Order: sequence, then structure tokens, then C-alpha cells
Amino acid sequence: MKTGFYPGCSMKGSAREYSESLMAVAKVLGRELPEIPDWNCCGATAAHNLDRDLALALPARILAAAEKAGMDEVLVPCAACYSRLSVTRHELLDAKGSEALRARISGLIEAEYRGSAKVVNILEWLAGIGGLEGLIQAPFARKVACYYGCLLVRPAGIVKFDRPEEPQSMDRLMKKIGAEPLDWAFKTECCGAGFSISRNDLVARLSGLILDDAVARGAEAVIVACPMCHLNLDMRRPNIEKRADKKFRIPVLYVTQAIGLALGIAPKKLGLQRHKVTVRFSPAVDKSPAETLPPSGTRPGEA
Amino acid sequence: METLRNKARELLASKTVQMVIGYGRGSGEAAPARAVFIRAAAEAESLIFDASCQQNLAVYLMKPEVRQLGKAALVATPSALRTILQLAAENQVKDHDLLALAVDAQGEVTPLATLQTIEAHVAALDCNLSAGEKTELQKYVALDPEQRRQFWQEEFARCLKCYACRGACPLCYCSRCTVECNQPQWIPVPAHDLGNLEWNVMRAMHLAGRCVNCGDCSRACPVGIPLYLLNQRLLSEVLANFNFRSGMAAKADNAMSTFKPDDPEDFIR
Amino acid sequence: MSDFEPKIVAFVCNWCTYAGADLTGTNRMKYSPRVTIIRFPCTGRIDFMLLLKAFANGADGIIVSGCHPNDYHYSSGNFHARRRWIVFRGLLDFLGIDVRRVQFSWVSAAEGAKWAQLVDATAEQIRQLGPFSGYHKLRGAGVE
Amino acid sequence: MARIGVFICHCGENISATVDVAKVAAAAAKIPGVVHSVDYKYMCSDPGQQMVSSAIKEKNLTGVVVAACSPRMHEPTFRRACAEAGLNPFLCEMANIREHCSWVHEKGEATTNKAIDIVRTLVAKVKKNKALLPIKVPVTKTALVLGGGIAGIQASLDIANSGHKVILVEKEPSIGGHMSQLSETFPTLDCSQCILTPRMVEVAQNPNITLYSYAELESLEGFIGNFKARIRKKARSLDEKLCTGCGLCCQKCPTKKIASDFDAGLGMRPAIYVPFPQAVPNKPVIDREHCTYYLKGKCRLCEKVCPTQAIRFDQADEIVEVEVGAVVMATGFDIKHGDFFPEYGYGNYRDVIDGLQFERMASASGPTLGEMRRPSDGKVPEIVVFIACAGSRDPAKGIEYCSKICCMYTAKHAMLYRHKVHHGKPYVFYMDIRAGGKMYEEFVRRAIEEDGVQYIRGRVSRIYERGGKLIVKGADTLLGARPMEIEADMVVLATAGVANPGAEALAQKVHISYDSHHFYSEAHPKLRPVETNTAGIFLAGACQAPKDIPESVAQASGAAAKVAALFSQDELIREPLIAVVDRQAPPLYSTCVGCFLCQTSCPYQAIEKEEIRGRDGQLIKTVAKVNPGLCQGCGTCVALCRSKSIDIQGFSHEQVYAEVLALLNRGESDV
Amino acid sequence: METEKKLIGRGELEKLFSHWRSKGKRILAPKKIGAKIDFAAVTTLEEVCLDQVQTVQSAKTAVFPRVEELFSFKNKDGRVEIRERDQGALPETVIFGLRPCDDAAFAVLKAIFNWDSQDPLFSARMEKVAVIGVSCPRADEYCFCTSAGGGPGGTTGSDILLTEIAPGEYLAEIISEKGRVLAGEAAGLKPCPASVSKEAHLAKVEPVFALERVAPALARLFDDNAFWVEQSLRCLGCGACAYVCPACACFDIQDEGGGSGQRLRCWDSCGFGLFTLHTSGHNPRPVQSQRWRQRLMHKFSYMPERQQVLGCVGCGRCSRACPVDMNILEHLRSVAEAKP
Repeated sequence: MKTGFYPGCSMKGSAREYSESLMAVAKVLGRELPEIPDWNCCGATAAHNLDRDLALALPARILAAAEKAGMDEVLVPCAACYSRLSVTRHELLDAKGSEALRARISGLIEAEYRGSAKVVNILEWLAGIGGLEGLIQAPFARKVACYYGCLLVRPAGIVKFDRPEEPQSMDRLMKKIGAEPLDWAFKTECCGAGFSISRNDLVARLSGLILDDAVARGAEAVIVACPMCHLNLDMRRPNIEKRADKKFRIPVLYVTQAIGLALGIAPKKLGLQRHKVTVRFSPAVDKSPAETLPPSGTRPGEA
Repeated sequence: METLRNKARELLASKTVQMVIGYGRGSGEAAPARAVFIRAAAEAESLIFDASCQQNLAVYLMKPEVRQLGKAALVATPSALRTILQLAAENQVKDHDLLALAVDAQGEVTPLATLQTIEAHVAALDCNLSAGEKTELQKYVALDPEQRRQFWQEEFARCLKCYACRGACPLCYCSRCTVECNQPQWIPVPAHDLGNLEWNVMRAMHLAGRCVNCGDCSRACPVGIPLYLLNQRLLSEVLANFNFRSGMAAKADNAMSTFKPDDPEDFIR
Repeated sequence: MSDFEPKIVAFVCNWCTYAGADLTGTNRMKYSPRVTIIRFPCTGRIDFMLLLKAFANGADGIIVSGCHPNDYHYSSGNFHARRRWIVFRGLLDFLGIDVRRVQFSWVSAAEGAKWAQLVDATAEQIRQLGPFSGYHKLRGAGVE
Repeated sequence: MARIGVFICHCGENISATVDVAKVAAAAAKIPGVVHSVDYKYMCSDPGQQMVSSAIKEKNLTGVVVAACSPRMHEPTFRRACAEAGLNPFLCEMANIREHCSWVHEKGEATTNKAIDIVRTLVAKVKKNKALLPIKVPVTKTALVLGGGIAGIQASLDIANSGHKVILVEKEPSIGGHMSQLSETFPTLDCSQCILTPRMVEVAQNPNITLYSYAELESLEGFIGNFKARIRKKARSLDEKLCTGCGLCCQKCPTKKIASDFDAGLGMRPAIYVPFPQAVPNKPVIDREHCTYYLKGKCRLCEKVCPTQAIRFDQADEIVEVEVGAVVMATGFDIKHGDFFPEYGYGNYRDVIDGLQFERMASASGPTLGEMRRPSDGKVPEIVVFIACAGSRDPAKGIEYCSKICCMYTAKHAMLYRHKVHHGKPYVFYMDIRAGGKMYEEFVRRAIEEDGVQYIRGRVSRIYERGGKLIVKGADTLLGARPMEIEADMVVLATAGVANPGAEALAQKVHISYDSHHFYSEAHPKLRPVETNTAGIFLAGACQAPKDIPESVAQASGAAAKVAALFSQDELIREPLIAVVDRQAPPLYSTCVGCFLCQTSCPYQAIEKEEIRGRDGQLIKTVAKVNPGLCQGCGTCVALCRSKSIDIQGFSHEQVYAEVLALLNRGESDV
Repeated sequence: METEKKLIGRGELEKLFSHWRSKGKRILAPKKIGAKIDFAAVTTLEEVCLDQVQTVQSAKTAVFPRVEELFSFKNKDGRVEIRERDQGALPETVIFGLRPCDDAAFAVLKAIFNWDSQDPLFSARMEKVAVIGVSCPRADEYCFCTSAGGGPGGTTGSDILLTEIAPGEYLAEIISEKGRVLAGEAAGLKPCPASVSKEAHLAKVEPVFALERVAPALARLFDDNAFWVEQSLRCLGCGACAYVCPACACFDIQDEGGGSGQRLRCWDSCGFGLFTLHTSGHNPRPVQSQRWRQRLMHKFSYMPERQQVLGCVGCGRCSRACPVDMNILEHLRSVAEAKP
């Protein structure tokens, strides 16, 4: 099984730490993740609103390149990229009239797309790796709110991954590394990413609701698997706090960072220092830094 | 050889059987051994057994005029033994209808009086295709379909529809063959290309799950069509898909008249 | 080749696929008119010789369809049929006869849409394969 | 020489809109052997049938092809018409140019040509048809009813009261089904058990009914009028004849905390138990999965206290074989459970319950004795949200259909809640209110107008717990799709009605068809709603589709009437579309060579060995013979027979062969 | 006509082949096909194989093909139109390399096909066939031409008979008018010195049974069931013997195609049970022994009686082709020697 790695734009930019932590974790797990040769933009931001052929051709070219490189599956850590690649694969392989469409798109990208390479997201990939438990150096024994966001599990008919409501795959991963995933209400609620540029006031409000519930239930960290979610919940924290008129100190970690910590990888290698919201976790058995933080936004009588 | 003759003499003298169906010297110089029907101990002299004794003598068990001569002891090659079991599974031979005289390459004779003993004897034999057979079969399987089509078209074009293959086959015992049905005329009577293809497809299908790969059809064919390839291909297919081997048991279900719920169906939409 | 319209014969069982095709009609779903149905009580009834007869008489493609295993009117005929087709396909393939010309399928009485899709997909497949002239030419060959 | 009549139907415009019927008629007239070819607007109408009939007489027809709709629709109609005109009905064939042609293709030459192809094919077939005589088989006048819910009870009583024997099989320890779990019934609010239990007692007392409770069907073989059923009586672990139903064992059983299925998990029961006090039969069973004795080998307390020494720990399942002539499937339905609604926290939050649980809560005999007390803490819920269409009408959940009963029982639930908690606030989220039925709409109006149930048209997206409250997030689509949140104390989901988990396996056991949701398929959606495609097996109640009590009862009576009609004859007339083994004059006697491969392939054990003997009694040969009573006409043996010694009437070698040739040889059809 | 004798070399023969080819003639000659040698269309002398004692099949296909169309028909709106064979389109054929026994077999076929009426298609084919035989330098234990009225250098039925007198050098006996035309097409035929005799180059085939005793013995044995059962026990009832026989002429008539098609004539064999099966189910020859008897009776009793020709030329093909070694020679000897 050869797994290719599709970074997309964010893994090289705003979500560098996601990429760093993934590579660090993969190294410990003994997995190689070669990049797809000559990959291109997945078109997630705008292409699918503008031109259907283009929106399909961009991901198809990526997948065709992966196939050509002999990759059996493609790991797509960014949820937006994952969505585009999954939708394209569905449209070109399974949907009605897919044969003609596939021929047309293959023509556009000047490469034959056969559909042999599977598209997997980060949770799927991690879940498929056995023996993670055995490698734990220091259990990540914290209460976490697993935030899946919108694109990882939807549309259910296309990605065919986990349950679209109340997904569980990240919760299971967290249990494996010793964390306690909380039952909370905002696992798949909208963070507002679609309005990232046009209406960041909306983003602040929606993301605020997410943090509010996580904190209220005693979460010590929000775990994400999407650069957009991370960007909204972490980088936009000042806007959120301004709008909510209160402070949320809860850090937002990529799933790979949490696992990295449990595997004993140094925070710096996991890029924790790059976050806007300071992360005080370290792989040391001592978990005091987080506990010393006063839980913020807790309702009276519930702490 | 003498063991065999003595055994025959003994069986006939004691009237255990009325007849020994065995091999005798062929008529031509290079001719293979041919079937002889020994009914008196004195005639046992003419029995032979050597490498040229290839015919599956079980074919005579199904010939009415041979049957009428009474209980027979049959000099049986491994193929003939499996044929007997297959015939039993198809209700054509009953226990104690005959006595099999299993002979091996060394001329050792093992009398097998019951179907059960035949089963035990057969169970110890290697009933797989030989390495040579596999290699040859694989050669054709590896061809591209168009080459295979070409090959068979040329082979079948020679077919005379003389039905020597059918006559030689101990499992072609139907009292009315499909080719003899004319309402409707399932198989064209003439030996033209279509008639020859349909005849050979039909025969191969009717032997699927039954053929014991004795090879007599091919040996009988006057124009040398390698019919054994068809049979070997289908018996491999039956073995691979249904894990079934013909002629191994006297009370076996037929591969084509039974099924398993989880038979492969990847070709079905 | 583009104006080639294939002749396809569908051998279907009465209880599932025939009824499924009825449902396709009741729902007014459209499909290729190149396929014509011949009704059988059960896929178990379908003699492999009939498939050869269809090809010999000019069919370019064949659909054989019946009840899904288990939800079957006659409890097991389709299982027998499945075995028969496994072996028959193996033989056709060995003889170099293009097995893509025969499409086997399970279409239940409830699967009107599947029937339409099956017909269209098969018609398209056969259209791409072109006329089955290699087989049709056998008719008359070898007659002096 | 064949004299065939071809009758082409316009079916109003259903056929003639896309098929040039006149052209088809003209083409048919040219087919060799066709002596009469006409088209008409409605062939199935009286004048249409008259045309067929008079042509048969006037033109001395030897065969008829009606080119119209599917034979599954009108073949019986036209065969009857032929028979009345003196032509053997099996000399009539239908050419399906509607479902398989006019409805599925666009208007045009190709469509008309296909219609001609179909007609030509059927003409070729009918020329090879043979006059057949119906087969008569005896009828065993005992019915098997599977399922002892209200449908099974009603069907059993109706059949028994018409004077026939009934064997009623119920898998639970008691009959009664879901209806016995209900509190009150809509739209009258009368007590479910009060109206049901007298019927249950009637079943127990009716001399024509044999009840096997705590039993399941093991296998069913045979055919209409002549089924053989094997019934597994599961071990109750007691001697039913000795047990008086005193209940002492249940009281003394030390293992008491087992979730009661009858109470939908809200209440508890002991390891030896009767599901509910009015059970029929009122005899306990030991739940071997939980009984201490079976688990640990010690206890036997029940044995000690039993005054009649009825306990039998070593009792084994018993197989009973019965012969029956008809089967009524009345196996009922289930509702969607489990983690089907993660967004609603069902199965996670104890106060999110389903409709059946609410029924038990509202039932005076239920675990709360009819008081509204929520499961988590026993508090009286002040605000209750009812969610209709939980799963139903939701293609994303894989259930496209309407479960039909939920609108009504949700209104009833909200109403019952208000009757019990006067100050409580019930909300109902709904998609549409479907209250078609006598007094149904009025009932819903009453809930809204008199009992103050607040109906909100909109769906609930999510429920989560916050501070001991269930936050119900939804939208009110009548007020501008405004998102709304209700802080509820309890939520009741009207979860979708679904087929029983074992429905598919059972259908396969009895050889009936079912839909993609595993509800059993009726033979015709309109005209044969209580019959299955398998002759002699009928449907009653919710095993066919979710339905309410009056509908189930009506269908059960319908099924019973069908059974009674079947039992009113001593012999059954069957279509002769069966396999026949070739017979010849001596010396051949039969082309069958007796390999009996057909026997192993026959799904119905219909092939027997027949010994042909000479006058001196000498065995000449053993050949196959088809039992016409058992053969169902699948034809598997026919395709398998190498010497073509078996043929099947109605789909004979000659017929299907002629069809293939005629279909493919356009314009030269005489074979 | 008077037989002419000439000498012809391989080179001239090659030229003849190319000449025939240029005239569009079909040349049938023994050719190696797989492991067998059989008559097939050839274009050059190179392809021709003359080392064998006999080919598997005879050359009767040239005049009596395995399957031939007698006429075609079309059913149009209830009327049947018949189209006769265009006899002019039948191929001009040269059969090269036939053994004298096979050459003689054409006479047997003629006797059957033109017995009481002339078979037009057979005759038309026969008309277009020219036969160049090659006499036998060798024989095997199945040969018995000399017992059946022929010989390894017999000229009956040949238009030209070649005898190899030295490697690549043939004595050509020009026997018929057709032969003379053929010879005329060959340049460089040399006159044959009177000293050249073919006899020295012929195989020795000793007579093995007395033909004159066979027919009376058969007539006597007709009702001796036990004899025939004994004789035919080994026989499988296939048609291999009949189909390779140069003199067997039984055929079946089949109409093929639905409304339009062909009427075909194809080979049949008295060895098959179906051959005599009546519609009623009655079969006058229900068992194999009777069918085997028929085979011998027909060739050695009925035909001499009715057509005044023996139905066998002694080529021994049937014995060689038989899967179970039913050696006709042995059986004839048994008949001839059967005690009254």
C-alpha cells in the first residue's frame, strides 16, 4: 500500500504546524508520506462556484498524478481539499453519466483518470494504523472537545465516512491516546468559514458559540482536523473574544498535534509555538500548566 | 501382466463375473491396445497391460449389448475408476454391478469389488491436472481472446460431426443426445462452422462438472481436435469456483445441479 | 460505427426482472428501444443454448436477468443459473467469444430504475463493441 | 396450419401515443399464420373482449396474441375471454407493448418496430403453444397464522369462526403484540388493553385454534393447499400442563433487574416472567440468558416454590410438524431504535425516548403506573417536545416512506401528556400533519385547540443537554424559518416504523417477495393487497407496511376471507405450467436416461423416480417423473437436462426457441 | 481411349501448379495439418505431402462436400421463392496426389448418385473435377485394395496417374480426355521409354481374403445375431469410419434458416442410432450390432447386387480412423471364414 500525501495550499502556509505535526507523527509511526509529484491547487476556494469542469479537472489532475506515481491512496489532511477530491472522485466514478464525464475531464487534464487511488482524510488514515496505543509515551490525559466541522463527514452519501451527525472517529482516536472526549453539542456546527473574508463578524459569532460550549463542558482543548477550523478558532480568537466580550483561553490543537504530544514528540517539532492561542501542553507527564489555567466562561454551579 | 491374466482366469472360472473387459493387442503394428471382452478363462491369454492401454474401458459399461453379457470385471485405469464413480453418482452404475481391476503402471492388480473400495482407491490418486497439462492449458489461456477465437475456429472447421468424441466418452451415455432433438433442432445437423461450434460448446457444457479428463474424446477424434483443452478448462473452472471434482465419490451431488449461496457473482450486475 | 444500433435480447425471469421492467414502464422511465425481452418462468429455465441461438441469429448483445439470490420466487433456480453462467462464461472466454456481449444481472420487481440503467448501460456497451459480425459470419460458413 | 388472431390495443392513448398501432396491425397481418389482425382502443373492455371472442368463432382461430399491457396485468382477463369463446386459454399469449415498449420509449419508428418485433415473437410462440388442462390438487383445510398481534388474532378468529382449523404461532411468550403495549388508542382514547384482551382470551378458548406461543417457524415447504410447516416451540423451561399461572415463581425469582421488553426498557422484570399480567397464555418462561441457574448452575428457587412442580430446567426446544393449506403472515413491525438519531442524542440522553416508551409511561399498567415521570430522575417533565417524522420521509436516513401512524399517535401523546400534566407545555415539531381517517383530523384539531399543544412546522436539527435541560434546536418554517431553541425536560421521538429485524429471513424461508425495506410485497398494490406473489400465502397487518389498528384488523379479516374462500373448495385448480418428463412408445419408453441431476436441482422435491416395468414385472428402466402437485414450474430441471427429456408447459423448448428466432429474424418469421 | 505414357519431373509439375493457379482452379492435395495429413486446398507443390500411405480423409469432399447447399429459399409475404444453385459457379478443381484406391472410389460414388436418376449437383461437381493420382510405393497392414478389386497402381478413376520412378521423376499415365487436357497444359512432358515399367515401383499388397466368398457369407449370416454382437462389441457407434470412407455416400437433408434459408445436404452415417429412427419411435436397427452389420452388408452385398459395384475400395481408412480399432479387414476375414 503506497500512500501519497496531498498538502494543498494551507499545509504549506497557514497550517504549517499541521503539516509539521503530521510528518513528525508519521515518522514515529513508521509511515512514509511522499508528496504527489507536481500537485496543483484543489480549487476549493472558488472554482466550484465558477466552472464545473474546472472544479472537477483540478482535483482529477491531482488524483491522476497520484495514480501515475503508483499511489494506492491519497492522504488529504485539509478537510476542504478532502471534500473537493472526494466529490470529484464520486462525480467521475459513481455518479450518473460518470463515464462520459470522466472521458471529458481526462481530455481536459491530458491524462487518464482511472480512479484507482482512494481518497482518505486524516482521521481515516490514523484510524487505519494499528498499534498506536503501544507507542504512547505520555497519555494525553485531558478533556477534549472534538470538533469535526462541516466538510470531513459531509455530504454523507459521497464521503461515506463516519456519521454525518454525531461523528465518532476523532473521539475514538482521542480515547486511544488517553484523552477524554466530551459529549458536546457543536461537533459539526458551522464555524463560519464560508464567510471568512466577507463577513468576519459572523465568523466571530459562530466560532464563539463553539468555544463557549466546549469551555462550558470543561474541555481543556478543542481538537480539529481542518486548517480552516483551526484558523477560525485560533487565529481569529481576538475577534471572537471581542464579540463575545469574554476571554477564551482554550487552545485549539490539530489532531496530529495531540497525538504527537502523546507520542512524546517535542512541542516545537509539532509547531505548537505557531498558534495564536498559547498552548501550554508539553509531552511531560506533568499536566499542571493546563490545569492551572482558570476555566473560562464556565457557568456557575457547573464547574 | 501374468497377474492380470491369472486374476481374469480365476474370476471367470469361479463365475464371479461373466466377462472381463480388458486390453488386447491392437491390429496394426503401431496400433495401441484395444478392448477385448474375455468370457472364458482360456481366452485370458490375450489380455495385456502396457503403456498403450489408454482407452477408458468404462465406456463399455454403458453399451447395452455389452451389458447384456452379464456382470463384468473391468480393467480400469485411474480415469476409468473415476468414471465408474461418476456413473454411480449419476445413477447409472450400482454397487456390485461390476468389479474393477485397478492396474498400475507396474502391472499390479487391485480388485475393487465395491464402490466404496473404488472411492478409497481413487482418494489416494493424484487427480489434479499434470504439470504438462497445466502448462499447455495455460498457454491457451494466456493468448489474447482474438487469437483464441482464431485457434478454435480453425480447429472446429475440421470437425466432421462424426461424434467419435461422443461415442468414446463414457459419460455421453444419453439414450437421446441433444443433437438428436429436432423439435426444435438445438444443434444444426450439418458440420458447418456454426454447427460445429454449437456442438462442441454443448458437449463441453454437458460435461462440465462431470468429465474426469480421461482424454478419450481427443484420442478418438479422427481429425485431431484438442477437445481435452475444453474439458480441462471447465474442470479447472468448476474446481476453482465450486471446489468440486468429479468422479471422486459414488454418492456425490453434481456440480451443475447444486449450488452454494455464496458462489461467486462478481460478473453479475 | 456511430449509426450502429445493436440488437439486444433480454432473457428475463417472470417474477422479478419482468416485473421490474413492468415497473420501469409504470414509472415511465425511458430507455433504449434496442432491447427486447423474452419471458421465462425463472433464470434457472434459461438454456445456455438459447444464448448461442440468439447470437447466431443476429443478436449483438444479450442480457440475462432474474431475481436477486434469496428474494427469489422459486427459491433456488437463480442459484443454479448463476453456476451455469459461471461455467458458460468461462467456456465462451476460452473459445475467444467476447463475454462482454452477455450481461448478467439481478433486477428485482422493485428495481424499475435499475432495469432502465441496465438496459442503457448494456446498449451503450454493445454499441461501443460494435456489431457481433465475427459470430454472425459463422452462419453459412463451411457450406459449399 | 396455424390460424392466429392478433389484437392490438391502444390502451386509450397509453400505447397509441408512441406506437403506430395501425402499422403494427398491418405488419402482424403479414406474419405467416396470422389470419386476423386488428387494433382497438380498449382491448380489455367488454367490446374489446367481444372482438377477440367473435374472431375466435368466426375465423376458427387456433391461437390468440393480445398486444397490450403486461401479461401480469391482463393475461387472466384474455385467457378467460378465449376460454369462453371455446379456445383453450393456454393458446392465448400477451405481447407486452405497453410497459415494455410504449411507456419506456419515445414516439418514433424504432418504438413501433420494437412493438412489431414483440408481436412477431409472441405469434411465433403461440404457434407452438399447446392446449393445456388445469391441474387439480387437494386442499388441507388448516391455516397457519404467523404472528399473534392484533392482525394475527383477528385473522385467526375470523378463520376459526368460519369453521376451519387455525394454527397460530407467536414468537413471544404471549400473544398481543404491540397493541398490548399501547396505553390508549386514537381517535377515541379508549384503553388499548381493554379492547384487546377479550380478543386474546377468545383465541385461547376457540376450539378451532391451536396456539403455539414462544414458538417460531422453522421451515415451510410445499405449495398452496399443501404446505408442510415445521414449528420450533422454544423451551419455556416449564411444563405448561402443570403450570397454573399462579405467579409465585415470578415473585420469588431473585434476579429481578432485567429490562423488560414489554415495557420498552423502562421497567424491570424477573428471570422467570410473564410479559404482562393479562398474557395469553398466562404461563411464565425462564429467560435462560439471565437466569442464575443457567448462568451459574445454582438457585432453582422457582422450582422449590412451584406448587405444582412444573419447572423443567432440562426442557429442550420441540419441533412440531403440521400440514396446512394456507399461511397468513401477520408478523408486524418494529420501530427504529439504537443510534439511528445521533443528532437527537437518542440512546445517549435518557430523557429522549421513543413513542413506544411513551406508551408504556402513559399506560396505567406501565412502570410509572401511568404517571408522567421522565426516565433520568423521575421528575415530572414540565416541557415536552414531540418530534414527528423522526427518520420517516427522510431519504438521507434511507427511509423515504411515511410511517403513517406517527402523526396520529404524536397528537395522542401530546394530548395524554396534557391530560396528565395540566400545567405542562407540549410542543410538536412536524413536517405535515397527515390525519386522513375517520375522526382523525378532528382528533388532531382537538389536541391543538382544546389541549393547547403547540405545533411547530419545522424540523429539529439537534438536541443536546445543557444544565439538565435538553436543548432542542429547530426551525419554525411558518414564521420565516426562524431558528428556535426549546429547553425541554423530555423529548419523544416518533421514530420510523420499520420491518421486524427477522422479516427478510422469514420471507426467504416462506419464499415470498419483499421490498427494499423488507416489508412484504403484496401481489398487486391495488387489486390484490392481501395476497403475496406466492399462492396460498396472505398478508395481514404491519408486516406489509406500517398501518394503524383498524387498518390492520380490516386487512386481517380480508386475509381470513381469502383463506376461507380457498378452504371452501375441496380441490384447487392450478395452472398447468409445470415440467413434464418425456414419454415415448416402447422400446424407448422415455428419452430420460435416469441420471437424476434434475432431482438434485429441483427446489420443490417435485421429481420422483419412476420404474418402468414390462408386463412380466421386469424392470426396464428407471426414469424421472414430475409430481404435478409439487412442481411450481421454475424450469431449472429443463435447462439442466442434457437429453432435453424434460420440458415445461407454457415455456417449452419449442416455444422459447421459436421466440428467439422470430425476434431476431425480422420479416421472415415463419419457423 | 488409349493410355498414353509420358515422363514428368517435379519442375514441370510445379509449373503445372502455377498454371492451374493462374486459371483460378482449386487444387486439392494431401497436406500436413497439425499431426495429420489430409486433403486441403494448396497453391504450390511444396505444400503437398506424398510420403504417407494414406490421408485421414478421402477426397470425396470435392464432389460430395460435408455440407453443401442444394438451393436457397425465401419466404416473402406467404410465398416461397426458390433460388437454384448456379452450377457455373462451382469451382474447377484439380485433385492431386490421390491414391489409386481413392481414384477408384469416384466410380462407387457415381454408381450411387447416378443410380436410378442423375444427381445434378454431384454430376456438375464431378464434371469440374480432374484427378491426378499417384500410385502407391508403400502400403501398410490396413491396405487391402487387391482384395477389393484394385491395386497400388490401378488407373480406374484417375485422369492421370503418376508413379514415381526415381526421386522427383514420374511416369505419367494419361488415361482420360480430361487427363489429356491437363497434360496439354504441361510443357516439357517427355516421351516415356518402353523400358520404363511402373510395376517395380509399386507396393506389394497381397490379397487377404477371397472377395467372392464374402457376399454369400453375408447373406447367410444376416440372421446370426450372436455373430454380429460378437463382431461389434467394441464398436462405439460413431461415424468416423463412414466419414473418412471415400465410398460412403449416405446423406441427410436439412433446411436451415427461418423464413429464408438454405436446403443443405450433409453427410450421415449408418453407424448412428438416429439414422433409421422412425417418427413413431420405432427403430428397425435399434442396436449397434445391427448397424455394424448394415455397414458390411451395404458395401459388400447390397451394392454389388444393385449397382454392380463394390462399396469398398480397400483403402483401409476406416480401420485407421477407428478410435477402437475396428479393423474392417479382420471383420471381412471373419465373415469370409465363418462356418456355415
